[in-house]
Amino acid sequence: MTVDALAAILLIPAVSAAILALMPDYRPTAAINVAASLFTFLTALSLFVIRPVSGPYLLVDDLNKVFIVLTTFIGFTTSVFSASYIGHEIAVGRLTPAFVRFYHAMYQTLMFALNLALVANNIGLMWVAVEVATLTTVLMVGMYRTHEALEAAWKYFILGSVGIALALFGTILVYMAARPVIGEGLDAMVWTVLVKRASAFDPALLNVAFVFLLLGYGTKVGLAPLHAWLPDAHAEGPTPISAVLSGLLLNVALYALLRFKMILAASTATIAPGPLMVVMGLISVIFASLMLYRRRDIKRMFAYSSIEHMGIIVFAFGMGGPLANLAGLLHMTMHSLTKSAIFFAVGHIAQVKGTQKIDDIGGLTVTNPVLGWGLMLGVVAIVGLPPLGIFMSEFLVISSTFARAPWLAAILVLGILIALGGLFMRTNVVMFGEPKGITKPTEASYVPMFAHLALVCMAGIYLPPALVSGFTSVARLLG
Amino acid sequence: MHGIEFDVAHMLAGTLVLASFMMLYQDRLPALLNVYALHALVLALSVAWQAFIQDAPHLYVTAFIALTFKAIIIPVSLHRIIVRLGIHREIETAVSVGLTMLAGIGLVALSMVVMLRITPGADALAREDLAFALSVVLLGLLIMVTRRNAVSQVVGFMSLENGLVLAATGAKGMPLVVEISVAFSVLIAFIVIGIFLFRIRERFDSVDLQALDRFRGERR
Amino acid sequence: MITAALVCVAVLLALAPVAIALAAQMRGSAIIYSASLLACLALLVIALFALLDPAHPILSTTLPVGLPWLGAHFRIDALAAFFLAIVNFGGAAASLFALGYGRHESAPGRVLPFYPAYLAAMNLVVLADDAFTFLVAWEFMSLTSWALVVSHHRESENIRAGFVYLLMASFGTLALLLAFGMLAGSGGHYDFATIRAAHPAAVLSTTVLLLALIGAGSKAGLVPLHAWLPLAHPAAPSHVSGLMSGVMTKVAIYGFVRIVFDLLGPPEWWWSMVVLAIAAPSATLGVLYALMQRDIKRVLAYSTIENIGIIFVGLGLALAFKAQAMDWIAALAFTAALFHVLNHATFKSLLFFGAGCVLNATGERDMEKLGGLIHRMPQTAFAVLIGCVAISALPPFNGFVSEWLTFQAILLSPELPSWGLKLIIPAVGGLLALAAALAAACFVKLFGIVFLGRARNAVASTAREADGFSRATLLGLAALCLVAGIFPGLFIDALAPVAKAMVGNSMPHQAGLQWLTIVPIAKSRSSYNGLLLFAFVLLSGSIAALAIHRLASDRFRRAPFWDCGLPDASPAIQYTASGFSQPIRRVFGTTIFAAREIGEMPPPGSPAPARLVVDMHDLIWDALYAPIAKATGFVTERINVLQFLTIRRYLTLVFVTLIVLLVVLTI
Amino acid sequence: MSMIRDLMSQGGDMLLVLTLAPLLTGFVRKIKARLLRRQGPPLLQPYRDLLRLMRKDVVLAENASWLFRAIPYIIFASTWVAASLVPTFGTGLLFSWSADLIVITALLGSARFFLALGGLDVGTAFGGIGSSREVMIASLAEPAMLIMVFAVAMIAGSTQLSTIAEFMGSSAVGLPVSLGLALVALIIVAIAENGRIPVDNPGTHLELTMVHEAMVLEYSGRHLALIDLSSQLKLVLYISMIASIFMPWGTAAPQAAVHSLALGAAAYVVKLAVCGVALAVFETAIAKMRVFRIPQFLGAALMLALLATLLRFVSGSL
Repeated sequence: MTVDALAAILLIPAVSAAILALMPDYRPTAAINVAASLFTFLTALSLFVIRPVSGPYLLVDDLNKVFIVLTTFIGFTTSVFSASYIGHEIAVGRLTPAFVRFYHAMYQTLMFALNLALVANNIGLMWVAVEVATLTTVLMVGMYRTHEALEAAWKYFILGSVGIALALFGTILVYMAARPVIGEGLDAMVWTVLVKRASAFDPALLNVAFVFLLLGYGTKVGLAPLHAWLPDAHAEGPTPISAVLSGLLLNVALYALLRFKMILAASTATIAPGPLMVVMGLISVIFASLMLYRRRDIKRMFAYSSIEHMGIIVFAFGMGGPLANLAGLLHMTMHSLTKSAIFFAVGHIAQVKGTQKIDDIGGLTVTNPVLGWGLMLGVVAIVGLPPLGIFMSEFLVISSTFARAPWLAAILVLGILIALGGLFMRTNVVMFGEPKGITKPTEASYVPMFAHLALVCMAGIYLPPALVSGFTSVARLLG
Repeated sequence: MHGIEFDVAHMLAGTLVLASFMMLYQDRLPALLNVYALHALVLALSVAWQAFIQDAPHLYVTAFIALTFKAIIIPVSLHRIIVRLGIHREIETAVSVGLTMLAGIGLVALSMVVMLRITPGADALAREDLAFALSVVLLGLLIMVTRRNAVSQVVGFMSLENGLVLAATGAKGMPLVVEISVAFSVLIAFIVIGIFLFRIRERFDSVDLQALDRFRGERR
Repeated sequence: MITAALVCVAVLLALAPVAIALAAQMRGSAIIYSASLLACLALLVIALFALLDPAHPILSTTLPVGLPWLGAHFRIDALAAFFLAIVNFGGAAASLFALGYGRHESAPGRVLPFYPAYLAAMNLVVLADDAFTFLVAWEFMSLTSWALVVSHHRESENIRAGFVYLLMASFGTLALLLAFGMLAGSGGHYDFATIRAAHPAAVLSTTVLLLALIGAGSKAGLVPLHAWLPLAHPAAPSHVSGLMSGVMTKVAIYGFVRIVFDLLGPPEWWWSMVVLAIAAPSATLGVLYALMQRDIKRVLAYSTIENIGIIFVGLGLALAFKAQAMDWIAALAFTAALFHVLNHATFKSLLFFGAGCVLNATGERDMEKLGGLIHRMPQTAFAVLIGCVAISALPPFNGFVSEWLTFQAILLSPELPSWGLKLIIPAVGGLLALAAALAAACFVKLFGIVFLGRARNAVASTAREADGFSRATLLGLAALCLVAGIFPGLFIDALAPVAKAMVGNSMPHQAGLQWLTIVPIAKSRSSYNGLLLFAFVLLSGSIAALAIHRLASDRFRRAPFWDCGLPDASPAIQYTASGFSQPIRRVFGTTIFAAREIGEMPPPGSPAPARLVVDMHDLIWDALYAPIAKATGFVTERINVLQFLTIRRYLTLVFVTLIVLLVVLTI
Repeated sequence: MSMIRDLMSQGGDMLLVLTLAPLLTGFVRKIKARLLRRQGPPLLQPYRDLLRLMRKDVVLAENASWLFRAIPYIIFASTWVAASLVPTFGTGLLFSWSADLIVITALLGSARFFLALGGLDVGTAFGGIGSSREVMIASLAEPAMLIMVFAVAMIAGSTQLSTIAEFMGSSAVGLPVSLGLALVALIIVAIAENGRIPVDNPGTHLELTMVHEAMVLEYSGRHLALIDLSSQLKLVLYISMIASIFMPWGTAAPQAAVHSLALGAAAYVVKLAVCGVALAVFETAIAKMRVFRIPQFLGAALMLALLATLLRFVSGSL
């Protein structure tokens, strides 16, 4: 029974992907997509009740339990959103039925890959999963077939592939480090085993390995200066994919990084992870925040804000310590909820106003109050204003690091402030003033967006103890 | 274990690095492709040799894939593509070759230092293999960076990936090697198809910003 | 009882969603404002109980929200009670005023939901007893007020004001966050009790002091962090402006007092020098800025900066004396500061509400288009007049008493041993005196130009008196100005427990003294009796009036005004606001605002009018804020290139990063 | 018993200043005229003027507001109260503790506040000129006055005027430098506040540099009488302030016997006369300033007072 829950999380998307791919008719695909995502989510929920035993290939522990549920949940809400979104796209003829079928199949494949990456206990398997996820997202980003879309997809593809290659090299190195201790064969790639024995590994080799892993998976995470693919991929692809990219893919890549960091943390002699992550995190925060000011495309702007937040999270994990790690985990959760909500809103806006250009959108709170204030709330959340969740995590990061490393914390604060300025400067144009341009009616469903925002709002005020206890135990492991 | 198998493995790996250098040196596409075929061939040999000395039969599969897919199918199809795209006669105005070679040497030195300094524990064969693999990877990246042409960038990437396979096979008893090499072949196939479908030549990679802006979601 | 307080706050919070629903209805604003009025009154009663009952236990409670392992701590001690009273007094006044004023709101949907939330946030700041809750409430306060500032979003300058405001507010909050991070250490013990118990090291506590000064000061509007204030306060609807100026700045002061006097432990002697060196110039500069303005609400906003300066002078003196363990003088200075907090809350709300009435009646904020309103709206004029007298620190009103107490504290400061203070405090006294005199000039100008003289345009001549609620609020506040002025003893005694808790001693008990005189230290030294003074003035004035009307004549007749025999009917001959302050601008402006007057004379014989152009610079803005904006623009432009590189260049970035990391690792 | 006497002395004091005020003005005018070799108006002319004005009708501008009519009484009342709080012939008056030096300054401040408003009420050009210049002068004179008060208060250890006077009378004073500086500052402030030459010229009209007269231009009849009376009171106030601080000789102590009170009164009259003569001489000797020289004049006072205070701060003895 227990294994079934775990298997189901992988099987449901895989099977439904196959079904969707083979479907003759495109109309029911959206519904099937939603249903499949819902079932995956429900099975994932069952993990809270009964924990399956983890084998050499799959595992469930405190760390990924939460992320599985989060991923499947956002997968579900996004599928709901994408149903209405894609419906509109067909209506205006931007997508042909064939593409719609293909899109939904890809969507489920992506879900499968993400879940696999999360539950994989074998670092090789994890790598494969991330690669598959990359490929599917590449295909989806390029789906509109416009020059911009193709260019974005191609850039994403090349940079992603290089990243994958580097990550694989890192994985091999980890295996090399583990082999003398654990011996040849499968065990030397099983994460649980690795963590147990990590203290005996050759620290120097692990350091080099981590450099490659940081660069490899960091490319997926979108850390500057490896970020180049991220803004365009977000801006040019279908909005549900932007939501999934920011909300899930970045998280999964970061999750992979965390797994390896835990190995390094377990072995005392290693130095690499902390400083490296802190530096890259700070660079990303400052860089991304500064990039916000000149953005003209609303989706690209929020893509940069994702880079900034990934920077904050990586900084938190780099600083380490129970509080900072907890904050990092919290921030991952909050960010993926908020950012996907924001992309939902942006998707609707782009459909209502028929453009993504910030300067062509204006007075949204007048023309579409619900949508406008929804996005406003999302922006307020993402810049880290209370009483929403991200404020809590940022509070924890900053306050827990300032006493230890004042200057680093100060730089982080500066970055957060710059980002706030940039985001508000641009969103003011969208939200307020005289309405601009045309306003098409839309039959969008605001449920997913407000569901996410409600969760974020609640988390800012009250965190369920279960979540916290899980996170704190993980935070301790993260060192 | 300084025996014949070590020397052969060493020799093959060294040849791979040498092939990478040759690729670095080539500035005409057809020649580049030929050298890449050679590169893949050497890889296949070394993988096979590893399979032999580690008596790990599944590695023969990897070797076979490398031989057929990389040494034959890919180069041939790429030849077709460049002929169709009409860029087979182009001389690439890359960064000057001399400079690139110097950089390459530097990279090899770096990888040697990195690997040999940090892996005193691992057995000699693995160390050598890793060192060579790393230099092949870095050289592959260097090729990608110094070439303007999408096709030659792809070639660079494939050589990089050869380096990875070398490392993977060198790592004694590493599981999933076959799967990984398969996965990579799929990846490369995608890339090649991508080039073929979207007629991607240097247009996305032109330094001419006018041309670039046409394909940019966001104007300056 | 604290539960009751929290319930009231919860009610306020709950009103926000209700307001979203009600905003469309006609009676929506009435319902919301009356509900928030009731909640504020209830909280006010609770606060007064907690403050006035001498044998009152310190209430505290913890709710299972916020940080899971910490919970949200709430506590009402004397300090919190006092500021709770201030907040809800102001809140109640604003709500009452808004019952009338809010009816004229053009976009109620953008004001109603945020108004109760804003009140709730300010209450929570005061109630909070752990760093997290405090900061959440603090920033939530900024957020809601921001929403209110941009409520009239069609004027682009309001949006700009809101942007600057939110940026500065978050800057302040982050500074406070760092301060608390420093206090709590990396252990995550954020509750105030633990922080209070742990005494930080000297260098550390100095950092905290500076951060607190930056954080609270930027919210309160200390120069040079004041830039947002004159933009944001006027932009909001007038009852909110009153709250922001009269109450929110006080909440900021609460934050400063809580951190520096309560959490930080014993002060160093030179901290006070930092505070005084910022506070005194703020007072003088603030009122000088105010004198140069033409916009009523902007004048009031700048004068807020002045009063905040005065309050911080009091706090600085209190710090100095506390550091030297002269706690009885410290109590005097501290009480003066808190008393001024109350007074400023009173008359600044009054004046902003008055400005709101004028705005409603005429739709005009520019003084130079107003005039003669005393005929059209006599009661408003009367109330505003009292506000002006009070804020100009003239007896027998409340503003004078607090400044008088501050002066008394200054006069005692030769007792301080440290030479730096000996040198700086006389200058502070001088600046304070200057500020007081300039404030009088400023408010003569405000009242004289807006309410006296002749109407300068049509709307001003057809204005109508404000509605009943507004007038009731204005007159009530005016009455309070007088009461606090003539019975200061009662208020000082009410402040005693606060001073006792913060500086370890309190001013001598005043209520018992004959004729309700107040005696800060000793009767031989100084004493003041507002009641008697008021009675005297009233008496002699009426005696004179009576005598003259009886014995001499009480006849009068109306005639055109004389004006030295050159009467010109056009209202254009009257002095304008800028003309009125021109002499003072000549005296101070040339240095402080780099003000220049350029007279443009037409060539002889041409009928063109001569023009006088005055150009002034806000030097602080030019020196501090403009460069930052410029730098940001420059850097973003430069860095923006990275969005437009080619794939090869991006690969190069990755490649270089890899090489660098490997090299770093090997060496 | 003593209560009644205190009340009497307080009331007597109030009446005394009220009655002496016009006389002093007349006296100064007379002296000035004599110095100019003119006959000059009789000593009692100011009384006659006041009575005449009282009897005349008030001519109000059409758009004069209720405030305009209330202002003269406010000004008169606050000035009178302020004047009666300054010890004249005896210290320790009944209500002297109800207000100290700072309060007296502030009372005069409120009088000025309303006077300036009065200048603005009708909305004429001259009124505007007057009040705008008045507030400019005040914005410098008031701080100077206050800082002077600081200096004196620190010497005497009190801001209570009667206490200061007693202290000055005692031998404990010595001869501090800062006291001298304070005196000069006070004199400058007094000149400015009373609108005497060189700051303002009470004698003239229709002069573009006038300040006080420009403000009261629209006033007539009893209103004007009250304003004139209060400015005369102000002169008495300042002179008696200077007297009580800097020449406290002969002032009767609190609870003093009747004869010493009489002595004090005599001494007081003498002091007034001396100061009046000095003022007259000074005014005839000096020329009127341009308006924008006044800030420098008052700035000097401000600096002197500040210097005095600083000296007190730095060393208790100087």
